[in-house]
Amino acid sequence: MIDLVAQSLFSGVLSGAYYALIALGLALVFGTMRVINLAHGELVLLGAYISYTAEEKLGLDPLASLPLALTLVVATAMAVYYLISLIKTDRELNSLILTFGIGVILTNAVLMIWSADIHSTTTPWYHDATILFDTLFAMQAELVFAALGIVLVGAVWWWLEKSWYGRALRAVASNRDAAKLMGVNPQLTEVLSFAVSGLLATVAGVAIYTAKVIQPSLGHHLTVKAFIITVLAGMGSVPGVLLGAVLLGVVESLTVTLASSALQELAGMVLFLVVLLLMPSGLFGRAKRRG
Amino acid sequence: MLLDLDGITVAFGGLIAVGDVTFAMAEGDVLGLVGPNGAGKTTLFNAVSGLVRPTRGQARFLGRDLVAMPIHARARAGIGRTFQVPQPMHELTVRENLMVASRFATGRIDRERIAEILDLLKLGHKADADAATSLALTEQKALEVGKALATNPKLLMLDEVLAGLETAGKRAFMHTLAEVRQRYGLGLLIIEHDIETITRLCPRVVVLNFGRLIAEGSPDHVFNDPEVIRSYTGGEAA
Amino acid sequence: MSKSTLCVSAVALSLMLGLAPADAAELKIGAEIPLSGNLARVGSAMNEGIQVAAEMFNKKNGKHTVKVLVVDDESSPAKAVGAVEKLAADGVIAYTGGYGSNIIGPASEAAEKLGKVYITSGGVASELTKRGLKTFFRINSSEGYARALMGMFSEVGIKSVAVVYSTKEATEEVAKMLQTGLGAKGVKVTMHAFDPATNDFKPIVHKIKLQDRPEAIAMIGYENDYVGILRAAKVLKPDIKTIAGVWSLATSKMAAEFPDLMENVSGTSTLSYPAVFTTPEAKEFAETYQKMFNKAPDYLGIFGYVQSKLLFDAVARAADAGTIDKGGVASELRKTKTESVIGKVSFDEAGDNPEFTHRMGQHQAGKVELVWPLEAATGKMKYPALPW
Amino acid sequence: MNNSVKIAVFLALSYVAVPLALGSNTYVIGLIVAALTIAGIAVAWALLGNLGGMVSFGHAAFFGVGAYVSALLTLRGGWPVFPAMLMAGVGAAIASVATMPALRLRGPYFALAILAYAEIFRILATELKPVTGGAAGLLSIPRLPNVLGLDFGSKLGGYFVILTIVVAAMAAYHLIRRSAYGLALKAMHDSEDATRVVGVNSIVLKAWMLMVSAFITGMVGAFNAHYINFLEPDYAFAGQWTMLAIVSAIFGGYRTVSGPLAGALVVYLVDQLAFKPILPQGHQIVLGVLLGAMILFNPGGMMSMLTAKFLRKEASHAA
Repeated sequence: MIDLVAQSLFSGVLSGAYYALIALGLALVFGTMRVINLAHGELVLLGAYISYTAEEKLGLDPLASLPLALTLVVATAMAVYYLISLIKTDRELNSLILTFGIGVILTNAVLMIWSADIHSTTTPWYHDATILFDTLFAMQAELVFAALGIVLVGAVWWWLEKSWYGRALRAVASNRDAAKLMGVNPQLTEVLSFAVSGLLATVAGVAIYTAKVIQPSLGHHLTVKAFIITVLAGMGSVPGVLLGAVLLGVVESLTVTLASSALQELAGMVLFLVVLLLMPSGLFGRAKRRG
Repeated sequence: MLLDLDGITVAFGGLIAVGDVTFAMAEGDVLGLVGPNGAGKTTLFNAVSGLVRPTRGQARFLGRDLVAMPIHARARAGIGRTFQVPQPMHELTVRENLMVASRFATGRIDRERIAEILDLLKLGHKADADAATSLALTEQKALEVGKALATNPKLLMLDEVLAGLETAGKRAFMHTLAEVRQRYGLGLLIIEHDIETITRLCPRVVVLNFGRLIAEGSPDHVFNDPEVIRSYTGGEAA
Repeated sequence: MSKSTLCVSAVALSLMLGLAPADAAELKIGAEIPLSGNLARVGSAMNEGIQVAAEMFNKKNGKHTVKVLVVDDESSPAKAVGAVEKLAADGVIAYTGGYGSNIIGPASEAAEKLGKVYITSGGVASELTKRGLKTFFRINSSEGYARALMGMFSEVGIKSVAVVYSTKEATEEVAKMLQTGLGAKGVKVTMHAFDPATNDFKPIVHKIKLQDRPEAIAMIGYENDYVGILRAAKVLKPDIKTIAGVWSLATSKMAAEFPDLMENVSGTSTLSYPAVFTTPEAKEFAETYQKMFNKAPDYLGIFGYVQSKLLFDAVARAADAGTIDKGGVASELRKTKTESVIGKVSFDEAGDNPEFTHRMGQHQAGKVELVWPLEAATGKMKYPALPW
Repeated sequence: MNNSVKIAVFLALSYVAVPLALGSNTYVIGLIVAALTIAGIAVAWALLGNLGGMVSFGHAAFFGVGAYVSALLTLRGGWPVFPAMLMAGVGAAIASVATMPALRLRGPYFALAILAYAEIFRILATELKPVTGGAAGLLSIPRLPNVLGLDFGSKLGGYFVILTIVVAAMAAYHLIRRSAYGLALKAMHDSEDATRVVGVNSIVLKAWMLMVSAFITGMVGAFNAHYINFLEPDYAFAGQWTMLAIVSAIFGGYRTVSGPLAGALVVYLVDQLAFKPILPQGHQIVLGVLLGAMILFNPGGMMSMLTAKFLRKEASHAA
């Protein structure tokens, strides 16, 4: 039993780091622009499919396909930002509907270009086992991307807290007009946060293509997971994303181990609602979401 | 007592916006609430109308405990208020604004009273115009008062309804307020900056500074109080 | 993109046919099938089999020809009903096609209301044949999948099995059949349901490894689930003797896409890969398929072909007897008793094919060998043998 | 044209002209029934969105609950179909009570919290096998009945039933909007506080709108169950129901009563008749484009655009 729970916790933490990778971009844009990008999961998926094509056609290792995937996904993210910037009134809700529409467009575009077949990397190294302390098992890919997830969360946190750009971003987030008076160009900072979110989506996409199996309908599912984590984290908290993601991962895997895998999604959703309804600022956040 | 505040304190995080304020009003009283910017006057209004919850203290209205009462219930109990920045209900006409207030605060739409209020506030000719787009500032302020009156209040809290009006307009509005008070026998709690206005309207005044009540009494008495004078000059310097 | 070009031409063709004046000697058959939506891939594959059946029938049968009108049901139950009705308006005699029990259910009820035969191989739920429909037929069923899997397990004498299954309808049904069927034979069965959204199977496989300690794992899911389970199993290496699954597993596609994962894994299969066709009919089918679609047929194409061929034959017999309008197609189909490319076919009162038993194929060195039943086998089952 | 004439023309067209002209073409009637099903959800969605000021991404939750309630009452409880459909509305409204804690949440949070509820309901429907039949779903759900010689189980009968549901929903939308409740709800859009201090209990009003919206959606779900005679969790709680309704309501204009209906008819029929043949796979991409374009360039939707044009024309005639 101890072995089971230990492995379950370990799997949950690894899943959590991978979830954090998916959620970080969404949380960043949400924190800085108050915009929930419902096409974020589709951007992740786009990154995954580009990585697939690069491996299939050019024989590139998934990690080596990052520059190519980055270029295309960030460009797409910029296009999404441009469309959001066209919204004139009630940006909070209208952007929700707009990005929902963009998600539908991207999902169907992926379906048309890559068809409904499932794909995953064919480089076997990623799926080889690593065994820690004789009892904890993981795929190499999971370890690689969990590490990458933690590093990126740290990098984004450092960027927001310490760098000048990050401060400008936070200034815009808390008060757009006041930030303008301080000589910060809100548009520029928002473009930047969207670009970084595109970058994070790409890495997450490559991670999914490598460690999991991709198919066109996955995008929406990823967005929902990312949003759940953002809520758990509380708005504006970058370390919260990692902790919220790990919490979700652990709750899911413990549900599988102690109850049934059939209830795993249910457990995640219930956790989400409980935190949403009972903890007005998330587990680690500052801002309230009641109104 | 109409309104009875005992040790009301509102804290936002570490900031004490209203600190331990105690005073009372009898039915039909007119009380001025003055103090420099940021003294906590509007926050006190919000605490009485329910938009913020006091951190400490007791508040009773006609003997009923206010603290646990939701916002809408306070309106139904007889507390009406205006907002410093007029908040006309968009997409609604002036008359519809008053209808909403009448319907939800009293349980039925009292069309006669609405017509009377519109008349009193000289909004009759704009009754069916769009409230958000077709009113001048004076009219918007009048509509604020009208909405509050339509709730059939026993206490009307006016948040700087006279600010921003030129002298003639101010005179006329003060006259209207006096008429309103007479007609409906209301208690009035008035936030106002202009000392002359306050002196003319209110037999009794309460002064707040940095959230604390620093003086209370007749306008003559209060505005000659050295602490009040200091707070005003200090306030202006800041 | 060739698939969508095909779909476009199929739809265009059906539109043209719908507009063309009816030819008296021609028997119109409707194909209601998913060409878009989440079942697009399997639907397109089945449709290829249907087209091949029409081509072969028209070449051979001098007296009658068939014309197949195709309407896409977009993988949606409501639109499948719409498609059945549209085809009826275009004057079809009967329907072939359908994929997914949830879509076939309402679509076949619509066909029943219209008094027209509906034959399929895309829905295996036993619920479908418990409705008492008079015009519903299918050539396969969940039992056939469960029987094949159980047959293979008992062939090698397995005593305990862990069943890992998706909470979808068809998967859950096959899993339950395994549970009762294997249980009846005294095999110890443990059940592990998973949500279709599951992507990390390590906790489940670990439970199996440490708690169940079975001799075999049976996977009842879909392609992405199989990949996830096999990867988790490769990492955790439970001490089992064989790992097997059902549909979409012992396929050429899986062999090509995931060669390192599939070795020694078994799944239900009609054909070996590369396919070895022995009977003359099967050979002709494979040749025609190759000519029309420039590729080797897969199991979906074969099912589509068999169901359509049986239907065409029955329609032709009913036309000869002049009973098409009097329910003749259904009664002719009920007389069917034949050896087909997928084995014996006959129909009981409910329209089910009680003879249906799937075969089992095993991935061996990039190929799929049929290993069960022995009379159909093209190779010997490797046992005990695992992908790791 | 004044409003009552417009309504009379609309009713005459939909109850008399359409059945007479298209009644024999079951395929087209089938498409229209499907479009009206979407329209029903879209009206309910718009009512909540416009009056309640709440955008929901989980209306499939109420659709699915309604469908299951009605199907189970008729299949297991032996209820007649029409009363069961009414109870389905009630059941969905009761289910909406479970979602009411979410009313305290701000816009986007509410929208996605409802989505979580839809997901939870779907999983519950899958897991509560003894009641719902689990993933296998329910087959052979009773069809709409024969009443006084009218066969509502036929295509055309189904058309009349769903049309009546949609018309009733639009009437409810219109009446609520015109009432004092509607005025108060409208007022809440801009300043909820200013509305509350005149005695409006905003949470209760929003809760009512959520219940009305859920009731309508549940009825539509029940209709669909008896029309298709089939249910399974993935189908009953499919995101498609929400997605198509949102696209329709936004496209048609969700601040107008007629917008969601017009939007559903245009979006669904154009999608099915024009785009599906051209793009068999992925034609929903067009829906995404329509949705995005409308939000960006004409947030008022098609009906407000048409009305504006019409008014301009009338004005130029007058001049």
